[in-house]
Amino acid sequence: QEDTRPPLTVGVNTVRANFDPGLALGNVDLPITYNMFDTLVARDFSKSKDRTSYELVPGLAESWKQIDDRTMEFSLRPDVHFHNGQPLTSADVKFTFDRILDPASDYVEARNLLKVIERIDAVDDLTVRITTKAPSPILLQLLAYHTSEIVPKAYFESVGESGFGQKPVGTGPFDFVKLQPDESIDLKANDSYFRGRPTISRLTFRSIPEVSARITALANGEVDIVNSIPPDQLKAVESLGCCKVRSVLMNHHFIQYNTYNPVMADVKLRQALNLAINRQLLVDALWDGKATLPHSAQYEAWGPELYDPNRPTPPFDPDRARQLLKESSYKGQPIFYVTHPVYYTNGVAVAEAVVQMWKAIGVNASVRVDEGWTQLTKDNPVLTARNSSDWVVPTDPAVTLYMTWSKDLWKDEAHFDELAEEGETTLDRRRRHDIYQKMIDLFEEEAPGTYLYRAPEFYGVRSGIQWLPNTEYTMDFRPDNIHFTK
Amino acid sequence: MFFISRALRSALTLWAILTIVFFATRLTGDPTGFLMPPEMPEAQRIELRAKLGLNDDIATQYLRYGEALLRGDFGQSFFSKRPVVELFMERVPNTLLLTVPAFVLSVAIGLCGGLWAALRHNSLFDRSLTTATVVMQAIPNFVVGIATILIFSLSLRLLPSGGMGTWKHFILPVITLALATCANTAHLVRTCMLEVLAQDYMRYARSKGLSPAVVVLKHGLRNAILPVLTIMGLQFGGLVAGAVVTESVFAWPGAGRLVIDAVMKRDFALLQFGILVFSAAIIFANLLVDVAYGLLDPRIRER
Amino acid sequence: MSIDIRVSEPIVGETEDKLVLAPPRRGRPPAARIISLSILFLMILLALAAPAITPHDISEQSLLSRLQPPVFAGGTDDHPLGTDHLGRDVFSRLLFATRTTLFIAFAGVFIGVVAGTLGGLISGTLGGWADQCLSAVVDAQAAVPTTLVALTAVALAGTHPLVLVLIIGFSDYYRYARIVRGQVVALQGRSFIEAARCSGASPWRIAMRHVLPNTFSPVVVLASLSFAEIVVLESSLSFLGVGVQPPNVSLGSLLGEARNYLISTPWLAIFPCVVIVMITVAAATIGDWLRASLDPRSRT
Amino acid sequence: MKQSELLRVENLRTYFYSQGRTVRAVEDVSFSVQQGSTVCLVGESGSGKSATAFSILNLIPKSMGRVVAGKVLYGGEDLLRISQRRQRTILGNEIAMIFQEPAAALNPVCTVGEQIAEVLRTHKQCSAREARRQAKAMLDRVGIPDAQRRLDDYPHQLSGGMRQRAMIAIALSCRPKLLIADEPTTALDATVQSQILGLLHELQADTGMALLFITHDLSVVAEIADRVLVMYAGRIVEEGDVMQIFDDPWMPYTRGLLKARPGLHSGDGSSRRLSAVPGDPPDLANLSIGCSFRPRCCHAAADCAYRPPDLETVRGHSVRCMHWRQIVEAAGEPEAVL
Amino acid sequence: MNANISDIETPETGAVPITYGGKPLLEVDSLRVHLPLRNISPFRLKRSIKAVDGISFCIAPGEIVGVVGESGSGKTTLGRSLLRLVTPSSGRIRFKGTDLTALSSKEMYSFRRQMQMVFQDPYSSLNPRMTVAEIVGDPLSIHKAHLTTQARQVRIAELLSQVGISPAHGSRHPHAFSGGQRQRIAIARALATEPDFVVADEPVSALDVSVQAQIVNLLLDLKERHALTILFISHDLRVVSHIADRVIVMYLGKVVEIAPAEIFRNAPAHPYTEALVSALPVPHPSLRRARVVLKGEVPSAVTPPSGCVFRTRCSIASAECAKVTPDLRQVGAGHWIACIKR
Ligand SMILES: Nc1ncnc2c1ncn2[C@@H]1O[C@H](COP(=O)(O)OP(=O)(O)OP(=O)(O)O)[C@@H](O)[C@H]1O
Ligand SMILES: Nc1ncnc2c1ncn2[C@@H]1O[C@H](COP(=O)(O)OP(=O)(O)OP(=O)(O)O)[C@@H](O)[C@H]1O
Ligand SMILES: [Mg+2]
Ligand SMILES: [Mg+2]
Repeated sequence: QEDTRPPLTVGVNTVRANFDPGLALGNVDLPITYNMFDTLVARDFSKSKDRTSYELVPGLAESWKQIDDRTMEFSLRPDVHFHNGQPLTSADVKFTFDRILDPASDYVEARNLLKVIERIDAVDDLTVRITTKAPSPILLQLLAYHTSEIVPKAYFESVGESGFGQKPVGTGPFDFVKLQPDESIDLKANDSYFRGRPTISRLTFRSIPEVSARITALANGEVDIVNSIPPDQLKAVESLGCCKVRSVLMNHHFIQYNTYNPVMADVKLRQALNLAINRQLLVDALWDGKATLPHSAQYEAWGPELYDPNRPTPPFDPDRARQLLKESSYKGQPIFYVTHPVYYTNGVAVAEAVVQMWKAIGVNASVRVDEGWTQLTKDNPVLTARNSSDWVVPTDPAVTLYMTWSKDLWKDEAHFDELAEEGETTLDRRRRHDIYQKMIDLFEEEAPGTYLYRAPEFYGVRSGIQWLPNTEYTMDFRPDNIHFTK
Repeated sequence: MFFISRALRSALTLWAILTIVFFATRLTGDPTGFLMPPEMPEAQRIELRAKLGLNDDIATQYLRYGEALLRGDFGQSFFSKRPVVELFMERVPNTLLLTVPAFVLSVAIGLCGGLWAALRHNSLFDRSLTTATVVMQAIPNFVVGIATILIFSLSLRLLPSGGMGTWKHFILPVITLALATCANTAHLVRTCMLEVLAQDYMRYARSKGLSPAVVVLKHGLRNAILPVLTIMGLQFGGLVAGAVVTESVFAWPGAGRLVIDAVMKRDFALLQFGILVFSAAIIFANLLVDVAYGLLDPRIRER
Repeated sequence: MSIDIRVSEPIVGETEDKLVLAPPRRGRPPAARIISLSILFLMILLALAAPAITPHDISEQSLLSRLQPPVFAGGTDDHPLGTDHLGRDVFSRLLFATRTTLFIAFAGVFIGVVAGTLGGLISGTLGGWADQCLSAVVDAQAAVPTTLVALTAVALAGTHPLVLVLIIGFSDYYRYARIVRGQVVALQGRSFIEAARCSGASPWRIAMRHVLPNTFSPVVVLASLSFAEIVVLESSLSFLGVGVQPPNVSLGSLLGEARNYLISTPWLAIFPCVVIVMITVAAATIGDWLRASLDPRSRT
Repeated sequence: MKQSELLRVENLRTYFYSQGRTVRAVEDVSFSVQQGSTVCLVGESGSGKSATAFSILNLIPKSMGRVVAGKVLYGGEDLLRISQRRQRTILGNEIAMIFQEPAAALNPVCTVGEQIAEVLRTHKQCSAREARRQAKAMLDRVGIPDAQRRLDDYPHQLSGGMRQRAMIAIALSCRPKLLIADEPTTALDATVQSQILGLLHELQADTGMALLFITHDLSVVAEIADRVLVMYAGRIVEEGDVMQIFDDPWMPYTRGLLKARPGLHSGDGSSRRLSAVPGDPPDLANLSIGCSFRPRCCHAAADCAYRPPDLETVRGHSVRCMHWRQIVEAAGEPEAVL
Repeated sequence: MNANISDIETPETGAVPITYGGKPLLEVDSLRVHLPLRNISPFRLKRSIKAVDGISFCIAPGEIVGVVGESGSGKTTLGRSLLRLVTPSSGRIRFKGTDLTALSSKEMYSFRRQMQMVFQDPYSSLNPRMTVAEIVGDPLSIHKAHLTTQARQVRIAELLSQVGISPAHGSRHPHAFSGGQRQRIAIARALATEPDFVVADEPVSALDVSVQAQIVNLLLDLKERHALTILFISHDLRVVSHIADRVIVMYLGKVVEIAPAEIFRNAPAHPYTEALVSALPVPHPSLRRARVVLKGEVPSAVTPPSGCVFRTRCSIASAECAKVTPDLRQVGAGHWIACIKR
C-alpha cells in the first residue's frame, strides 16, 4: 500500500564516509548513526523539558540486574531484528563489544571509553553477562553511549570493518539505503522498529557545508531541518517566516592552561586570567544570550546526588584580576591562546574576545589559530592556553571530569587523578559525591583552566514539523520525537 | 616514440610529486589529532599512531609505501578505512560532471566573447569585456558561488542551493566554475585573434574575395586557436583547482573536497593519491593539448 | 555585420584634413592608466600609513556594538564602514587587510619573479642536463594545481604571513621560469646574441646583459596578472581555513570571515571584494602600461 | 598599339595612424594601368608601394589606417566606394594580388590545395572536386613538380620559390584582368627569381592580363617593365616609359638610384667605390613641407624647402622636381650602365 | 641509404688551394660542419644537414673574399664556423698560423678580439634594449676592460663617427635608426676591438638600394684604412663581384668555383656559376635577352646527390658525374673549379 508518511531531509555540515558506530563518533556522525542503531540501555530525553538530561531506560535490553559488584546480566528484547532481517541475539552483543575490546582493532577511542569492561559472556540466546575489571558506577551510562551501539555479528563479519562502515546495518528506526559521502545519505523507515513504526518514510541527510547555503536550502524547502546555525544567523532564519529556530544546550566550552609552561605555572596568573573574563558578555554578544554560565565543572544532569547547585558561576572581577596579576610572577611574557579556525562555533571570535579581555588587565595575550591545535604537546613553547570542550554524555562526572582534566597539560594532577580513579570504581553515591566535589574544589583552587559557558546548538526547523533536539549532537527522529502538523 | 618519452617524463614527474608530498606530509603532520576528538588522552594517540604505522622512521614508511605502490596498492584512508582508489573512483565522475561542462561552457563563452571583442577591437563591447575579464579574475570563486546561491536560490528561488540531483543542480556550480576561466579564455582568444587579424594571411584571404565569415573563421580562428589551446591545458588545471573550492560551496561530492578533507585531516594515503590523480589529470590534459596541437598545426607535426 | 579587419569605410565626399589627421582613439585611454596608478598608489599609501590613520585598533572589540551597518546605511560616524561580528571597526580592518594583502601579493610576486627568472635563465642558458632537471621540476609544479600546492603547503607549514608569502611565491615561480626559459631559447637564435658571443662575452654575461632585459616584458605582464591571482589565491586559502589567521587580517580573511554573514550583513563581504577588484584591475592596467613603457620601441 | 585603360588611380591618399602619429604613406598618387601592360612601381623600402597596392584593393585595415581620399576607377566603378559584396566579386577574381612575403601570406594551417581551391569555389562556383582538379592544373602550370602531391602540402613544406609559385597559382586561378604583384621576387635567389620573372612574363603573354609590379630592384624593372612609376616618400616622383626612365632619368633620386647600382661589369681597377645616395630614407610621419628628397639631394636649392614640387609632365614622362631641367642639362646624358 | 657516400668519396685534399698574394691570414682546410637535425624517431639514423661539406680555401691579409651561393648553400654556416660560433665537425681553420678548431673556448677568447662578424639582419643584430653606445661599448668592456669610462666614451664616439653616426645619438635605442644606420652601428661594434678579420654576412641584403652603396663604400674604406681582411658573404652577385678580390661560389655545402673577381665576372667556368650569372636581371631594358634558366629545386642538404652535387640541375651533366665527386682543380691563375666536364 502507499506510504503516506512524508519524507524528511536534514541539512547537516557534512556527511562523512564511515558509519561504523565504533568509529563514527564525531559530532557530525552522531546525528546519523543515532537513527540507525540502538544500544542495550537507551536514554530518554523526554523527561527533561529542555532535553538536557535523560533517564536510562531499557533499550535493546529489556531488563538488567546486578549479579555482583563487577557483573551485570542483561536480558535482550525478543523479536528485535536487524535491518537485514536477522534476529538480535546475545552473540551480536558479545561481538559488538569484543570487536572494540580487541587490542588489535582500530577502535582506539571506543576502547578507551569501554576499557572498564573485562568480559562479555553470552549466557543464552537472549542473555548476556558483562563483567567489569572493577566495580563501575557508570557501566550503564557507557552502555547507553554511541560506542556501544549493537551491530550484527554475521553481517559485520561477512563485509568486514570497512564494508560495514559503508553499508551499516543496525536495529534502529531507519534502514540504510545509500551513501554518497560529502553529499548525502539516504535512510528509509524500518517499519518493524521495536519502538513503533517511524513517522517519516525516508530520512535523508544532505551535506551543506556553507552556512548561507544551508539557510538557503532551508528557506527553499530543499531541506526540512538544518543543524549548526551560527547564533548571528538566528534572526536571518527567523525572518524567513517559514522556519523556527530550536536550540538546546550542549557541552561546556572551557579554556585549558598549559601548567607545564613556566609562565603559566603561576597559579595567581591563572586565577587572574579567569577573573578577567566577562563570560556574560560573551554569552550575550556572541550567543544571542542563549548560552548559560556553568556552576563550575558540573552538569545538572548528574542528578541531585552528584550535582551541587550552590557552587557559584565563575566570577568576573577585573580589579581583583589586576590585583592578582600584580602579585603574580607574570612579567609581560607572551600568552598565546591557541584555537582551531573552525572547529567550534564562535571559537575564534571567543578567543579574540577573551584575549581582548586579558589585554584589558595588562596581559600580553594574543590569538594563535592552528588547525593542529589538538596535537600541541605540553612542551610546545607556543601553547600556553587553548580552548576545548568537555563531555556532556555519558552524563557522569567520571567522564566529564576525568576524561577532561586528567590530561597532560595539568602538571599537579596526582591527587586529582587518585580521586578520579577512586570515583570511577566506587559504587557508593555519597562517597562519589564527596570525591567529585573534592575534585572540583581542587580544580577551582589550582585553576588549570576555566569554564566559559555552556554552548547551545541551534537548529532551523520548517514550520509544521515538531521536533526537538537533544543535548548532544544526535538528532533523534524516532517515532516519539517527530510529528507533522498541517 | 614521442609519446613514450613523454609518458616516461610524466611518470617521473608524478613520482617526484608523490615523493615530495609523501615527505612533506609526514614531516609536518599527524593525522591522529583528527582521528580522535580533542578530549582523548595522549596515550591513545600514541597507540593510534602505532596502529597506523606512523611511528616507524620515515624512510621505512617510504619504502613500505613504494613497495605497496608496486603491488598497485595505493593504501587506504585513515578515516573511512577504504582503499583510496575506490574512494576516488566514486568521486572523480562527479568532478568530471562539474568540470567538463564548465570547461565546455567556459571555452564556448570565451571563444565567442574573445572573438567578438577582437573583431570589434576598441569597441564598447571590447572594452567592457577587457574590464570584465580582469574583474572576473579578481573575484574569488567562493564569493561568486555564494553570491549566486543568494541571488538565484534564496532571492529568486529559481535554483537549488547545492548538492547533486537534477539538471538544475548543475547550473550554479557549473556557471561559477566556468566564469573564472572563461574570462581568462576570452582575454586570450581576444589577444590571439588580434594578433592573427594583423597577420598578412588574413589580408591575403580578403584579397582573394572570400566572405568575411570564411576569412575570420577559417583563416583567422584556426590560427588563433593554437596558442589558446596550449593555455587551455593549463586552464584545465585552474578549473580543477577551482573545483576544489566550488565543490565546497555547492556541497558537490567531488574529488576536490575529498582532497581538501585529506589535506585538512592529514589523511596521507588519500592526499597522496589525490594529488597524484589531479596531477595525472593535468598532465594528461596537457598531453591531449599537445596532440591536438599537432593535429591542428601542421608545422608541429614534422618536428 | 561588418568586421573590423575589413576594409576602411567608403569615403563619403571629400575629406576634411582636420578630421582625418586626428588619429582615432587607440588602446586604453591614458585616463585609465592615471586612475589605476592613483588607485594603486593610494592603496599602497593607505596600507603603509594604516597604523597611523586607522580610527580604531584592528582588534579593538566592542562586543556590544557588533555588526553595525556602515554610515550610509544608518551607522554611526565612529565606524564609517560599520563593525564586524566582534564589534571591530571594519574600516580599520579593511586598511590593515589591504596592507597584508598588498604585502603578500607584492612579496609573493617578487619571489616568484626572482626565482622564476633565475631558474628560467639558468635553465635556458645552460641547456643540457641542468635544463632537463629544472624543466622537470617546473613541469611537476605546473602539473599540480596551485591552489592544492598552496593548500597542502600551508596546511603543513603553518599560516604565518611570511610562510604564506614564500609558499605563494614558490607556487607561482614556475610560470615565470617557463616564460623566461622560452624567451631565452628564442633569443638564442637572434643575431645580437651571436654578436655578443662573437665579441667574447661569457655565457653568464650574455644571460645577464643581453638576454635578461629582453625577458622583462612578458614577465611584467605575467606578474601583473599573477598579482590578481595571488590575491584571489590568498582569499581562497582563507576560505578553506588556512589563509591569514587572526589577529592578522587580509582581504581574503575578511572575506572568509564575512561569508557566514552574507545573508544578514552583506557589506562585510562587499567592501573587501571591492578593494580586491580595485587593486587587481589597477595592477593589470599598470602591468599593461609598464610593459609598453619598458619597451624602448614605444618610447618617443 | 592601341590600349585601353583598365585601372585608373586618382589622387589616392592613405594614412596610417600609429602611436598617435599620422604616417602619410600614400600622398596624392595618380596613375593608370593599360590592359595587358606591365607597370612597375619602384621605390625604396617604406616609400608606400605596398600601401598603394593595398589601398587600390581597399585592404587597409581600419585599425591601422584609412584611405583618406582618392578614387580607384576600375571599369567605371570606384573600388573604394562600391559595396562590400560587389568588391568581393572583383577581388581575387578580376584583380588578384601577390603578396610580398609568401611565407606570411599563405595561411600556415591550410594546405596549398585548399587555398587555391577556395578562390575557385568562391568565384567560379566549382564543385570541390572540380576546384581541386583545377588547382592541380594551376600548380602544374606554374611549374611546381609533382603537383598532385603538393596540393596536400602545407606552405611550410614548400621552398621559398615554390611558395611564391603557389601564390602565383592562386592569383591566376581565376584568370584576373589585373595582377598586382608586390615584390614577388625580393625574397628569392637569383636563379629562382629569374624563373619567376620568366613565368610571369609567359603567363602574361598567354592571358593578356595587366601587371602592376612592385619592386625596389631597378634591374628587375629593366627586365620586365613597360612603364615605370618611381615612388619616394609616398609620392610618385617620376613616371615614364621604361626607356625614358633608364636612358633619361630626370628626377635626381632616380638618377642616384641608377648610378648607385653596382654593375656586374663595372668597378674594376682603381676605385670600387659606388656613388651612393647619401642620407637615409625619410620618416613618413615627419615630412617637411618642401620636396621630401631635398635632404638627400645634391642639387637641392633653397626654394626646394618651401613648397612641394608638382608633377610635371612632358611627352608622357612626368617628374616631381622643380629643377629637373637644370639638373639634366648640367649632367648631360647619364653614362650608360652596362 | 646513400647518405654517407659523399663522405667516403671526398678525398682529403690536404693542399690548400691558392694562396693569393703571399702568406695567408686564414687557412681553411677540408672544413665540414654537419648540423644535427632533431629526429622524429630514434629508430631512424641520426640525420644531419651537411651545411658545409669539405671546404678548403685561404685568405690573404687585406683581401676581400666574396662568397656567393643560393639560399641554404651554407654561406652563413661557413662564416659562423670560422668564428667558432658553430663547432666544425672536422677540418682545420688556421688563423695567423693557430689552429682555431683545437682551441678551448677560453683560448678562443683572445682570438675573438681579432675576428668579428657583421650580421645580415640589422634589425635583429642589435639588442633592442640597449642604447647604441652600450652596444658599441660592449666588446670594449670585454676586451678593453682597463679603459676608464672616459676613455671608453671617447672610443665609442670615435667608432660611431667612423661609421658616420653622430656620437650624439649614442644614447638612442636601435629602433630609432634606419636599417642602413643600424648596419653601420653593427659595423662599429665589429670594429670596436680593432679586428684583423671580419666576416660580413650579407651586410647589405636587408638594406634599401639607395643605402646599400653607403655600406659597400664604408667597408671598402675600412679595408683601405685599416688593412681589414673581409669575408663578404652575399647572394647578390653584383655586389660581391664589385667589392671582392676573389669570389668563392658555393653550392649545397661545397665550393664549386673559386675565381678572381674579373674572371668571375667575365668568364665563369663552372656551369653553376654560369647559370647564376646568367640569371641576373639585365641592368638596362635594352639588353633584355633569353637566358639560361636553371630547372628544378636545390636538393636537400641532408641527402645530397651522389658525385657532383650540382649534377641534378646541370645542363652538361653525364652519367659519370653521378659517380665521381669532383675535386677543386686549378684551371688558371687563382682560378679553381670543381667540375669534371670543364
Ligand atoms: N600599420 C601601419 N601603421 C603605421 N605605419 C605603417 C603601417 N603600415 C605601413 N606603415 C608605414 O607606411 C609607409 C609605407 O609602407 P609600405 O608598406 O607601403 O612600404 P613599401 O614601400 O611597401 O616598403 P617595403 O619595400 O619595405 O615593402 C612606411 O613608412 C611604413 O612604415
Ligand atoms: N642551427 C641549424 N640547425 C640545423 N640546420 C641548420 C642550422 N643552421 C642552418 N641550417 C641548415 O644548413 C644549411 C645551410 O644554411 P646557411 O644558413 O649556412 O645557408 P646560407 O647559404 O647562409 O643561406 P641564406 O642565403 O638563406 O642565408 C641550410 O640547409 C639550413 O637549413
Ligand atoms: Mg611593401
Ligand atoms: Mg645566410
